[in-house]
Amino acid sequence: MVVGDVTTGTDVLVIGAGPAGYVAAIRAGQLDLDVTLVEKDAYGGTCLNYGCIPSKALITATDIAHDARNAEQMGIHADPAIDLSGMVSWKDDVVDQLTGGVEKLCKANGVNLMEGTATFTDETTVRISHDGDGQGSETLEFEHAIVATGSSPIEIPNFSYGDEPVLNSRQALSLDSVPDSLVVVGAGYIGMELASVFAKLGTDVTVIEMLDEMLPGYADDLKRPVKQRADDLGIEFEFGYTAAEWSEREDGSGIRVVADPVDGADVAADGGAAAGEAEAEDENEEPASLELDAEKVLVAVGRRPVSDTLDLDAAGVDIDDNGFIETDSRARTSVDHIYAVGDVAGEPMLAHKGSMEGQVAAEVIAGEPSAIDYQAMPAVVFTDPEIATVGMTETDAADAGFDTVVGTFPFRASGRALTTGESDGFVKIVAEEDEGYVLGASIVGPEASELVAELGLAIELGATLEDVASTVHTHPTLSESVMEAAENALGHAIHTLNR
Amino acid sequence: MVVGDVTTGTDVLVIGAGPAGYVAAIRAGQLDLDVTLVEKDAYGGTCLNYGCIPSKALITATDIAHDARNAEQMGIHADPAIDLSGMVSWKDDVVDQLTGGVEKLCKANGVNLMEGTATFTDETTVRISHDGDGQGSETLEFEHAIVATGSSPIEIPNFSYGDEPVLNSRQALSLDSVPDSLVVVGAGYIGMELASVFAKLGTDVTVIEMLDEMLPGYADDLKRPVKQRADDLGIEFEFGYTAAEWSEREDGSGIRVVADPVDGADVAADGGAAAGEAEAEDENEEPASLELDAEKVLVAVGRRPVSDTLDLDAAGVDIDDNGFIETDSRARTSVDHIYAVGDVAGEPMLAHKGSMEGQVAAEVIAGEPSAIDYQAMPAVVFTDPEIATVGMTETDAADAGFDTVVGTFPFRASGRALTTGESDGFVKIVAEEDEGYVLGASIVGPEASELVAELGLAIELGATLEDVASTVHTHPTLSESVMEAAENALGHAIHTLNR
Amino acid sequence: TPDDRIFAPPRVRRMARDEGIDLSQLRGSGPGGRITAADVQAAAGTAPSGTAQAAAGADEGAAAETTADATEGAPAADSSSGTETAAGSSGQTATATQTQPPTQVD
Ligand SMILES: Cc1cc2nc3c(=O)[nH]c(=O)nc-3n(C[C@H](O)[C@H](O)[C@H](O)COP(=O)(O)OP(=O)(O)OC[C@H]3O[C@@H](n4cnc5c(N)ncnc54)[C@H](O)[C@@H]3O)c2cc1C
Ligand SMILES: Cc1cc2nc3c(=O)[nH]c(=O)nc-3n(C[C@H](O)[C@H](O)[C@H](O)COP(=O)(O)OP(=O)(O)OC[C@H]3O[C@@H](n4cnc5c(N)ncnc54)[C@H](O)[C@@H]3O)c2cc1C
Repeated sequence: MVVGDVTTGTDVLVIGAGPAGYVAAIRAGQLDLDVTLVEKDAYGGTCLNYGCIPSKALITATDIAHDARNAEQMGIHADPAIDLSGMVSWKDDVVDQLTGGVEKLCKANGVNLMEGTATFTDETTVRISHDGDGQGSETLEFEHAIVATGSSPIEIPNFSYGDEPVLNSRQALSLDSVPDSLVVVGAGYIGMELASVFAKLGTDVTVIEMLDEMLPGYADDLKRPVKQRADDLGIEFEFGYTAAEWSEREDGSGIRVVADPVDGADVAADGGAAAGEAEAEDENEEPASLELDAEKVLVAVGRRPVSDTLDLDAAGVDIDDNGFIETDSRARTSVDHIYAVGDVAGEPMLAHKGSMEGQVAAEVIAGEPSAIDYQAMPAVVFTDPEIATVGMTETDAADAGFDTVVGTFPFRASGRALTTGESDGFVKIVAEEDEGYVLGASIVGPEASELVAELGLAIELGATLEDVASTVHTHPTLSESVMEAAENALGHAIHTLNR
Repeated sequence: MVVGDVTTGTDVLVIGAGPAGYVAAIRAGQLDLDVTLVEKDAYGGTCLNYGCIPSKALITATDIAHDARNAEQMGIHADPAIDLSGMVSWKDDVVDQLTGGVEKLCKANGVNLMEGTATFTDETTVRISHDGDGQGSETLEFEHAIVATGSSPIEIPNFSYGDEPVLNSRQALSLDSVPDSLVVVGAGYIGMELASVFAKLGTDVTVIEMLDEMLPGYADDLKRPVKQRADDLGIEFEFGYTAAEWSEREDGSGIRVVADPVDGADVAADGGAAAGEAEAEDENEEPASLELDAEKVLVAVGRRPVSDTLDLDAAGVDIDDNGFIETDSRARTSVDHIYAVGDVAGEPMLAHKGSMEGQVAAEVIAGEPSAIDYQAMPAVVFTDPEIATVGMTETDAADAGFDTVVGTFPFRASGRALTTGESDGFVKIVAEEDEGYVLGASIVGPEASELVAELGLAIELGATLEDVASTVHTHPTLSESVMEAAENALGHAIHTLNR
Repeated sequence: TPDDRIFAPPRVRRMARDEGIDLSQLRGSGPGGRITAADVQAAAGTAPSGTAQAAAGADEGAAAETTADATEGAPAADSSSGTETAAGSSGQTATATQTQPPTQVD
């Protein structure tokens, strides 16, 4: 039974104050809608509190130390000491500053803030519970709802985030001392970003990945400099294994993680025959499991939408097989006046995708002609070096029926890159052949995350290679590499030989 | 009399292998023209050998040490030692790599390289002298010439770069030990960039500037963070003074630089009256000269075109009152088949301006419809923090008859900026009011030099504020600040309050 | 070029949605066939009235000229992409302003 139930109403209810939800709420407020934002945990969501911002803070800070330590060839001799708890509390300050800012911005834009967990009771009301099951809950009626409940880290069998040596990304970003050794399960972008941070902090890092490569989905040429750098940092990789279980070591010195080969079960079930043909030597051996000793294990195998704790059924909102809420190009769900944005509304699960969708949902509710119609969604992996992509790959473009032309520029030919001591990687532009429309770009190298912005704009504007090549770029900058890649595609780069 | 004179011919003669000349030569080669590039000193010109590249190398390297030393709040404790001669030899390696690259690229594009000093003998021939006055010289006939002789540092009376304690920028970038103290004459961009480098190396730096402000020509709001940082670094400024003379100190401990107040002479000549009215206290005092003790003095008061050693008269090429060669929008001089590009052809004296002009000259000679028709010329000052500008300022736009709207975004509201520990500064966009065409932008802050590229492209393409604001920018990046500034101009920024 | 890919800036795409215009049915008049705001307005029959257009055109022309003049003394360009884009999309002033919902929030 519900105690102390109060019913109030709002034009626009936003559930979840991550980058999708708070942006939706602020935009709705700017459009003079009466808007209420409900958050159960912390303003800023995963991104500001446990994701994008904390990870980038630690990446940048460890790089400051790492770069100084490795600048002997520049005549710099340094042996920085890192106090991780100091670094983490600096990171927490940054987070507080930003989440405080979000709260202030919401209020300044007229957003009503509510703390609590929202669950749908029907298609026009939610219950907001303040602590657990209905205690102190209230009912809120809405004209429109925007679901922005985000995603949460997937757990794998036998690895519970409640157990002290088992970490999810959030926990890994708040350690107060540097582990001697760490097993990272999953070589996706979160796993790889954190593997680099800990390797730079001095941790012995081993990455286990089910597939036979890191950063699945990214092209080999983009990954090569990252893999090289990871190897240089001493990160070990075990591809084709899954983490099976862990146990405390008997001598109390840490844990032992057992990882099984991915095809192990199959091979065993098939009998030795198929495997035997390929690997005669192993014919009679069981495929071996790995045993890895470490202080901690970080599980970063992916994230899943938070769509199961909302009672979406009560509102009649459909989800797909992966639990993502189905939406159309105006961010609308199967129920016309309910919208979904951000991670809960599907891939790519990226903060800026969610913010864009949040703006669209708010604007559509306000009657504006907005839609999710981007040509180019950038994505960045903040590894060392960074990888950034936007728009189509060559393959995407060919699949879409384009004849393409490609231009590249290696950073080792960039004056600016050489002056920073960071010249691995390249810029690659894919364009349509006839008119030269820029269709996509990929960058691996210094400041890739920033350089990709110009190419995103180029794609959105329908700019051509000539437009990019004819725009004067400052010397000496890394952004000249973008211009040079465009010139290369046109067959007249200055600082590389053209094909 | 000329000994061993040989006459050969070339379709296109390029004089000077700086970023204007070598780019012109490479482009001409790509267009299948028969091209000869003459250089008297070093491939890459001022920019690669003594300017852009060396300065950015030292700026970046000292920043690596400086950032680590000042990262205590991030939990990083470091006391880097800098061996300047090591840093300079690393810088020299970078330069060698780039100049070697330029030489290779010229050859690969079919450019004939010649060493020597070119002087015009008439409007279709030059003499190339290999050592001094005609000894071993040869005559070269050309169909077209491109003059790209660049600029050289201005000397001021009593400060000769031949004297050991007096440095020009080139010499300052090749010191093998850190001076205890340095007087920098001139607070333009070169003076300010180098003042920061030396202050970070531990030198006591005093900057003397004739005017009453640093970086003349830049808006006050852009300069404020740079001035603040310079003050924090302990750089002293003496505005309104000119360097008059220097002498060795008697105790052999360095030099004494005497600087006169700029109005000094006038005030003395006028009698005390005018000055007396303004500053009653000083009525009976002579305006005081300054005496500054230092180890070295760096003179960075500007650069002048190298147009006086070419015998331009013999060819009939006109120069203006400041010595710049006059050119039209196709880079042509007063003599139809002679072109001038780069520093020698006028302001802004920037490498990328020269390269662009070089390309245009080569293309025009090849019969292409190229012209110097940029909408937006970016300029960067690599101070701490960096300043970058492109296109029009508000004032320029108003003068040109535009009604404007302005949007800004402060980096302290940028998540990415906070995670780098560098959040001073802002992005400012100026747009035309009705349609929102982006007209100009200025940035002071982290990576300003890279962020300006996107805005340059926006201006060239005639993009509107809405186009920039609707382009998805990666989170968390500094480039989001560009999008936010556009949104602010539209009145709906998310992460700042709108006006 | 595959038909389903539209080359038009975000502002133009939004305008088309507002007017209910299907961009894949338009032929662009911009560089390389890029669809401009003017193309959308022509298709929607919402091109500004004669007076408005003339006024806008005049303003724009003047503006474009001044732009070129103001850029570091570079003479007005014969084939400037920037100038062309600005001039090419000139006729849209009035409509764009009208169709733009008020976004100024104080
Ligand atoms: C380590 C890490 C690094 C990352 N780095 C990047 C990066 O660099 N760039 C990038 O683009 N993305 C990054 N991401 C992904 C990014 O964090 C997400 O894409 C983003 O946070 C999604 O935003 P959202 O608003 O959809 O959801 P979230 O940020 O997850 O926010 C959802 C909010 O809803 C609240 N909520 C959930 N259910 C309810 C309920 N029933 N009632 C009330 N409140 C509820 C939650 O408490 C949460 O605050 C990273 C993620 C991680 C974990
Ligand atoms: C310290 C410093 C920092 C700078 N930083 C930047 C920066 O960050 N960004 C930027 O854009 N600009 C910067 N500049 C300016 C930049 O260096 C110049 O704008 C650029 O070098 C001009 O290129 P140029 O080809 O016209 O001339 P130059 O680079 O000066 O090259 C001219 C060449 O011509 C040769 N030459 C001259 N006369 C003859 C002759 N008669 N015969 C044969 N050869 C001849 C010279 O030896 C020289 O190699 C900087 C300059 C300095 C000094």
